[in-house]
Amino acid sequence: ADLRIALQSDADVLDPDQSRTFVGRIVYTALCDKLVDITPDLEIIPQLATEWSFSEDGKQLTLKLRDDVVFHDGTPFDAAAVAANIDRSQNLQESRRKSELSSVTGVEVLGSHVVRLDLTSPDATLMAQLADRAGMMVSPTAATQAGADFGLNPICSGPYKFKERVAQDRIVLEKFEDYYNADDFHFDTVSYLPIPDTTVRLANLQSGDIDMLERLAATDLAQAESDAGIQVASAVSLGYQGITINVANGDKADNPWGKDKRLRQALSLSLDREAINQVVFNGAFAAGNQPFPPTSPWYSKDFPVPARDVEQAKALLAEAGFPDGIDLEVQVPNTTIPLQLMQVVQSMASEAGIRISLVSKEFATLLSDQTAGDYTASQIGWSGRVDPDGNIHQFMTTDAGLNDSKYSNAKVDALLNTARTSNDQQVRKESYNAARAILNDEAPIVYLYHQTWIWALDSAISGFTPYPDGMIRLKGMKKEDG
Amino acid sequence: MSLVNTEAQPDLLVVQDFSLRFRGAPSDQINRVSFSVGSGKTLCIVGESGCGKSVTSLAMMGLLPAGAAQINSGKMLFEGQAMNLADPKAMRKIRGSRMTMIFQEPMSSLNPVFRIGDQIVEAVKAHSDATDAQARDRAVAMLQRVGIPAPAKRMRDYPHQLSGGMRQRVMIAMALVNDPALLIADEPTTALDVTIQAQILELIRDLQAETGMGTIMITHDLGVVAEIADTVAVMYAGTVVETGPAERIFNDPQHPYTIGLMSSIPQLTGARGRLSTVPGMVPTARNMPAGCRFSTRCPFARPVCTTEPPLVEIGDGHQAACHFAPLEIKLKESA
Amino acid sequence: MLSFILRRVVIAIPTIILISIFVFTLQKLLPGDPVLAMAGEERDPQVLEFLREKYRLNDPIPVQYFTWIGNALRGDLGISLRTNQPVLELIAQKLPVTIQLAAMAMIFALLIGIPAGIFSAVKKGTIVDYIANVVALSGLSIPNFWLGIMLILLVSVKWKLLPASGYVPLSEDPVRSITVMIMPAFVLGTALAATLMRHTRSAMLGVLNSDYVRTARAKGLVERRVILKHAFRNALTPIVTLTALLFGELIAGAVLTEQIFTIPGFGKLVVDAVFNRDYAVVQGIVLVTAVGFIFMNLLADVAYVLLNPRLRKQ
Amino acid sequence: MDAESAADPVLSARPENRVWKKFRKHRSAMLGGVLVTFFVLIALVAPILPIPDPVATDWGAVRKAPSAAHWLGTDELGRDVLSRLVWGAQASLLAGVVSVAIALGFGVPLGIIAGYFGGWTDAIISRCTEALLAAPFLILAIALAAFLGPSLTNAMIAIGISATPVFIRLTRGQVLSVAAEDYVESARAIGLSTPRILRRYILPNVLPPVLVQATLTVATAIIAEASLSFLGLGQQPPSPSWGSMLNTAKNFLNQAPWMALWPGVAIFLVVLGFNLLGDGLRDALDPREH
Amino acid sequence: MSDNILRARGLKKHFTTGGVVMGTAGVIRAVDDVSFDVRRGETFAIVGESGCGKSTLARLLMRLLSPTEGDVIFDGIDVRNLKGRDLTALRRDMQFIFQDPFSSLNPRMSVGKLIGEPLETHFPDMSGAERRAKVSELLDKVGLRPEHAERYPHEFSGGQRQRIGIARALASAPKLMIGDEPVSALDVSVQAQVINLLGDLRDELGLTLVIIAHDLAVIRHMSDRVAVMYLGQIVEQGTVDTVFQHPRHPYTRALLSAIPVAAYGQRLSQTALHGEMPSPANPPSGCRFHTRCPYAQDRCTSQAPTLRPTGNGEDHVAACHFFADIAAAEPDPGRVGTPPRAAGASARFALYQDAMQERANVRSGQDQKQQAEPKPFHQQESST
Ligand SMILES: Nc1ncnc2c1ncn2[C@@H]1O[C@H](COP(=O)(O)OP(=O)(O)OP(=O)(O)O)[C@@H](O)[C@H]1O
Ligand SMILES: Nc1ncnc2c1ncn2[C@@H]1O[C@H](COP(=O)(O)OP(=O)(O)OP(=O)(O)O)[C@@H](O)[C@H]1O
Ligand SMILES: [Mg+2]
Ligand SMILES: [Mg+2]
Repeated sequence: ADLRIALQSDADVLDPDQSRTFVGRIVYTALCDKLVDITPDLEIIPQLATEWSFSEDGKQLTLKLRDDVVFHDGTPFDAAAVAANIDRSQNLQESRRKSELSSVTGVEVLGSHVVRLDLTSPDATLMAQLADRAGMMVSPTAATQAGADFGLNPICSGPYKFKERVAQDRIVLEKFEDYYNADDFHFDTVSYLPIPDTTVRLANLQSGDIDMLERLAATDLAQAESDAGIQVASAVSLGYQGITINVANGDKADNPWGKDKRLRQALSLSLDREAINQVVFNGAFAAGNQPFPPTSPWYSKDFPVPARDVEQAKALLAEAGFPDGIDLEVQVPNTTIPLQLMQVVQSMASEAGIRISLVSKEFATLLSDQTAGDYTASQIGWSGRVDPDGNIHQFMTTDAGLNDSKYSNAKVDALLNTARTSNDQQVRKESYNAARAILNDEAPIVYLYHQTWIWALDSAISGFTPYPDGMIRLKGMKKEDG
Repeated sequence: MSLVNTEAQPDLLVVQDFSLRFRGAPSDQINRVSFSVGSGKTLCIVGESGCGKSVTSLAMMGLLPAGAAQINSGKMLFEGQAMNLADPKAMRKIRGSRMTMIFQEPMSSLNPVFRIGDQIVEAVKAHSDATDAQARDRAVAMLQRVGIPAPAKRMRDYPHQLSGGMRQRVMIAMALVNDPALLIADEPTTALDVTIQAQILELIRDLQAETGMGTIMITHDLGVVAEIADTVAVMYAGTVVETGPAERIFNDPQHPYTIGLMSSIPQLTGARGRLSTVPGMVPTARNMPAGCRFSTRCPFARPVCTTEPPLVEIGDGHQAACHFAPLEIKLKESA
Repeated sequence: MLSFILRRVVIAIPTIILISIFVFTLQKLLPGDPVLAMAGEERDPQVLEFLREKYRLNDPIPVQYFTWIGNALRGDLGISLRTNQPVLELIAQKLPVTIQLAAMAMIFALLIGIPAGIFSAVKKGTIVDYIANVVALSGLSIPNFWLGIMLILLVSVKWKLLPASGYVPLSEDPVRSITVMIMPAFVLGTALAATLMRHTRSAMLGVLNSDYVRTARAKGLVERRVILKHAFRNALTPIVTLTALLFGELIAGAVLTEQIFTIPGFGKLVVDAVFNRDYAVVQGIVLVTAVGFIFMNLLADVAYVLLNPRLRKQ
Repeated sequence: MDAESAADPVLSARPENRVWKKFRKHRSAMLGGVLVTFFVLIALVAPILPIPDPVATDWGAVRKAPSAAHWLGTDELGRDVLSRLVWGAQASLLAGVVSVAIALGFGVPLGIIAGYFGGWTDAIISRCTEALLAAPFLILAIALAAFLGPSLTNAMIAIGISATPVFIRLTRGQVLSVAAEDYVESARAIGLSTPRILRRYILPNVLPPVLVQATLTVATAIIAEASLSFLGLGQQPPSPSWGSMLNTAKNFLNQAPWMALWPGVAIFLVVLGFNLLGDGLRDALDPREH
Repeated sequence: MSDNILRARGLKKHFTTGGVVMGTAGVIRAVDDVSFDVRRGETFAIVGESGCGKSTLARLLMRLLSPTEGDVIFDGIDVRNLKGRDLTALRRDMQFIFQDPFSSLNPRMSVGKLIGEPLETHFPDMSGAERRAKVSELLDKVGLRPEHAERYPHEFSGGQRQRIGIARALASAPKLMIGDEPVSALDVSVQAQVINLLGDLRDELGLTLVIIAHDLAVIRHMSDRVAVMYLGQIVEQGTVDTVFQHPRHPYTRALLSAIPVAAYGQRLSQTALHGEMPSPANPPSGCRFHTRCPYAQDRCTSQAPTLRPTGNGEDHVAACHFFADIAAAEPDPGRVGTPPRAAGASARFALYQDAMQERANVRSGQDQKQQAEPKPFHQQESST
């Protein structure tokens, strides 16, 4: 049987070392196995590695590997393959996994199926990285042969192998019969079909043209639920959405919004995040004020989602010297949801005297303006990572890659670095809480909400488990004939 | 000169009291027009531009744009039978077979995208069960007949490959291929120069003599009329003001308009004095004078001219619609 | 005829070069860095810089252009920055789709537009004419995405008559391929049908008054033959010219329709490529569409000559 | 010769009057005129109409069906659809009219120059026209939006520029036939200067079909603004335009069909209005029509 | 008098065609080596079959077309290289009347504008009021009323429109007027009006006229000298009387014999000329007329005849190798006059003339020229 899954957009290049998109990762869950995987509760569990352990100093990670695994091209999976993969991720010039594996200094093949990674320093995020693209194993034979063109014909060791791809139309995978756990996978082929329009995506499911879709629009939830032929599953995502404010990125930061945290606090206070969730997302998403959703263990309970306080916001404005209100220009991606969201924000903020004007830009422009510091405030989000570090470190530490706000605070840097290198959960948690105390006050990013992944499936499909990472794991999924 | 004895035959086409009005016009464009033509004979209709010559002929063919005009009175007898202009089916049967027409503009009257052969063959097949080959043979024969050299080869030509004279000959071939009893030629030579014109007129004359076909020739060139007419009808503003045998019309015109027309022709011999003119222009339907339609331009107009003058017989079938015909006598009387 | 075509082709070359320069420059002027746009959430400055070098994005624009055109002349249109697929392969994948969609839309438009145009010209001023015009104008004014989604909701979801989207190559399953394309082709065709209808109407109105149509009637031909053979054949020239122009537009212009019916054609490809600043892809498509555009116009000129004996060689 | 004047058919009405008269008699053109005038009026008087603020949100009344309080319902942010429709008329009509004005402003002069002078001038203009036709509209739109900001004005400029080639072609073709007219040669024979001939002889005579095409393009431009909004380059939120309203409504076709219905109907009516107007104008200007 | 106002020398105009679409560029020799002189104050006529190059020749004279070869000298100025101001000046002195009164007036301009325009161009110092007065005067001159300035061309009949065209041409006070078939599109009665008008104007203003026509009666009526064209070349030239009485070129003979006479009993006995005019894209070798010439001999197919004097008056020239032989064999075609009308009819025609005269006199208060006796159109001064 064929499983047809509608994706919101087309995947980019199908090379785990080069790829960048969320939908690409969805395809990889079927195509490429990783060293480790996660549970819905974000615990790390075995996949290609059966066991692993850190050395005392946390600078060595030893992994035991499955010995019954072959790549789709027949190349056996072993310790050498792991070494080759790590090497590729670090040294292929096009690789985008370099920073994820930056702590790894060397790979030691200890046995045919035992391997050791040597680290510069303890790295708390490493296991989570290995549970994602950095941990995906590609066939070293194929990789050497194809080089940077590997993505045209990806060869991994997952339960499905690459069959064909027509850009913007479909990516088709077929069952890999030599998969070690082939019996748990019940579809002969899986097709991923990019259908960008949410209404059309749902219509396709309703008309039976597809079996499943990801990212159902929150506003379509009620309708999908009322349709007997459709079941819905959801999970709060790992990411967040917010407004990034330019505090030190070039000349444009040189304005009250960049200089005075009280204005940013006022903006945050002027918003009713729950109402935003209700109006824009029918209440299906989660209001938020931190990089992690309130449901996350990493969420700092000391700073709950603030209630709206227009008076307080006004007071802050007055204190900052703007008793008559102040203007703010926010750039927004030119798509429906961000525009709608920002119009609500606009409307709410105006009651506190913050007059927001929206400039919608098409994403490429928005992104380059944001990196270049050519903005005052920007509505943007982050898709989220399994490890908390992924949601905060690169945004808030000095000179970090994604720190477009150019926020810089030595204390925050120290705290986040500590959290990164400690394997002690308690230490990490406290560091994050301490950093939160500062960031909440300074508010370079005003967090707004956390998306909920919503999947809609044909009701004949069983065995689907929603994960907060938004992936579709095909293991155990079945479709009853009917 | 006619090979067919037409003496005993009734008139081929008789038009009586024919009136027609365009939609929305305040007066009849064609007002009580009567004329007739016999087999083998040629009737010339002359008159100034815009006086209604083409409208009349198109009406006879049932080719006026649908809904554009309404026929207010009159009857038409063709080969002894009354024609019903309101019956498109019956008209279509006659049209192109018994009664055919050639138009003024040889350049635009042939369909530019079809071979002339096919256009003639189509005319044959529209009115008979002839096979393709038969129709083709007839077309070739007809082209030969109208004086087109190498007709079988010419059949494959497109209209633009022919000169104006040749095109007009093709039109004539198309009109004659079904042996019509009556040919209506609406200014067939106006667009051609004199040498070609002479050829065409000779052709029509010959064909007529040969087949006994009746012809209505519409023109405002009196030279052409003198050349070809048996009888002449002079039209002015939708009325027939004078009609009769050609000889009488030329040598003894009665109506002031006919006289004016004749006087305004430059001559090839004699003194070259100032030309006499008919001043003014044909009235349009909107400002049609009551009574005699020529009265606004007539040098003899009197109060009585506000009543419609009847077409009175002067003799030999010569009729004129003027209160003062014959002028030289009547005017003296009234003076 | 052959030399005519040859000359037209020769004239087309500078046009195509001009177009490619124009589009190339315009693209380069767009804000947004292709490498950054593609990087999305993962912006490793080192990798970005490497990619810029690799795709020669740091070269001066004229150098980039000459590199590109040099490769293009050797049949290498470069690769997509986003998916690494060769542009030529992408085009080969999309072209049949686009042509099928455009052709089907055109067939719809012709089947509806021309008869409607003839009919309303013949019945000018009657209620039939009036209704035909209003319907045509509605076709012209309804936005494609609106009509498209409405059709999906009704025909696919409610009545389950036709598949909502997807594309199957004609070679794979002709029946399904055509079924799937019916709705998008219809949506795309409506506005075209309206345009064609109105042009057919006015061309026919002009021709119906002509002398040769009168001649055809004078021959005693039945009205249907007069209109369909004599009048329509002559009205055809402007319609053919227009059809070619529209077909050229269709090849690149079906963006929204493709988006809604998820048809993997040129329109969607070029839109995504533009948004991702996938220059090679945009440039490749523009090149192909320009060629197609010029080819259609060439066809129109040939048809024009064939339809119009006056232009044929003696 | 004065005798002639006696029988002169005195046609008192001046041609302009006659065009207007024919136009007024043209039933569908009048209907078109009424439609367009209606929407123009609405756009003009929007500020004084007793309707809610088009950007006032109401979290309690999100996506409410038409009711006594909101005649045409509310949108996804609880704003009154009727009010947004009325306020959006201005943006949409402007998009239609201004972009066509731009297209006319560039297309007609260039077309005239190409058609009248021919040769190299023509070759250059024609090749550039082709280049413009082959360039994806989107690139143009984004470039303009990026350089000038994604505002309504720039959407109008983008639409205008992209519609220009059609006008160049149309005008050029028309000029080719008008320039061959005897009266143009007569103007040369009289000794008029070329600019004067272009202005007084060519322009007025190429204009009628161009004007008719323009009214058709007004319609296309309104829809193009909708499409540009669909791509996020039209009227900026929260200000309404019919296009952006439709664009948003597209996501709620299931839950709130009225959100899409009304702007759709409005666009249809305006487009219809302009087309009928165009038809009437063409008929009124065409001497063969009566 | 022998003051030549206009001289054409070796004029040629070759059009290339077909190049655009079909690639078969052909050369149409529309005018091929034409020379003649026009004397100040005379009426010079050019006749010929349709398509023989008459209009092209006229446009060359006006410099509406540039000649492929040859010169036009107007009043001593070589017209060929005139530009800008000088060209404007030329166009002030030389004016054109178009064949088609329906298409040669801009339908969107009022008559007043149309006539005022040449005034604006050529007399820029004229005030608005002066100009309006001048327009009224011109309208009056061509027999229209000043109120007509408000109206638009389509409100006029063909004859009236032709008068507007004439008024327009007169506006710049030209010395020479070229009429390209100014009366061919008109029917007889209107044609007579326009012919009279042109004659009057010539007398009154001392204009020189060059008239192109294919109606020989019209030409005979209006002009002093005539040139007969065939396929781009002049084949015969001379005074009207000589050419009409003693035609020497076989083509002229054929033309004259093909004119139908508007008098009963004057039927032509036979077709004057057979065949079609050859295409100017592919003219016959030798004498261009040989393909249709009843007298053609071998020599005609190879050797092109040149214009040479016939001996009938100093100006009469013809381009035929054998005109002397032909003239000897065939007598000059005498023109039979109109047969006498019946007495009543003659009286009627006389009455008509008188009545017309009277009618004109009634209005003479406002229009002097109408009361003049039917002046002989043919001017004495022009005959040599
Ligand atoms: N379809 C029509 N609707 C209204 N009036 C018309 C129509 N057709 C012709 N007329 C008018 O009828 C009158 C007679 O026209 P007709 O064509 O018969 O003139 P004609 O005598 O043939 O002139 P010509 O010598 O120029 O051919 C004209 O005034 C013309 O304007
Ligand atoms: N612009 C042009 N391009 C090509 N050929 C032309 C052009 N103008 C005229 N001709 C050709 O030159 C020849 C002479 O044309 P011209 O108009 O001078 O003839 P004419 O004697 O005035 O004819 P008519 O009596 O029909 O007006 C014709 O064969 C014509 O087709
Ligand atoms: Mg007529
Ligand atoms: Mg001519």
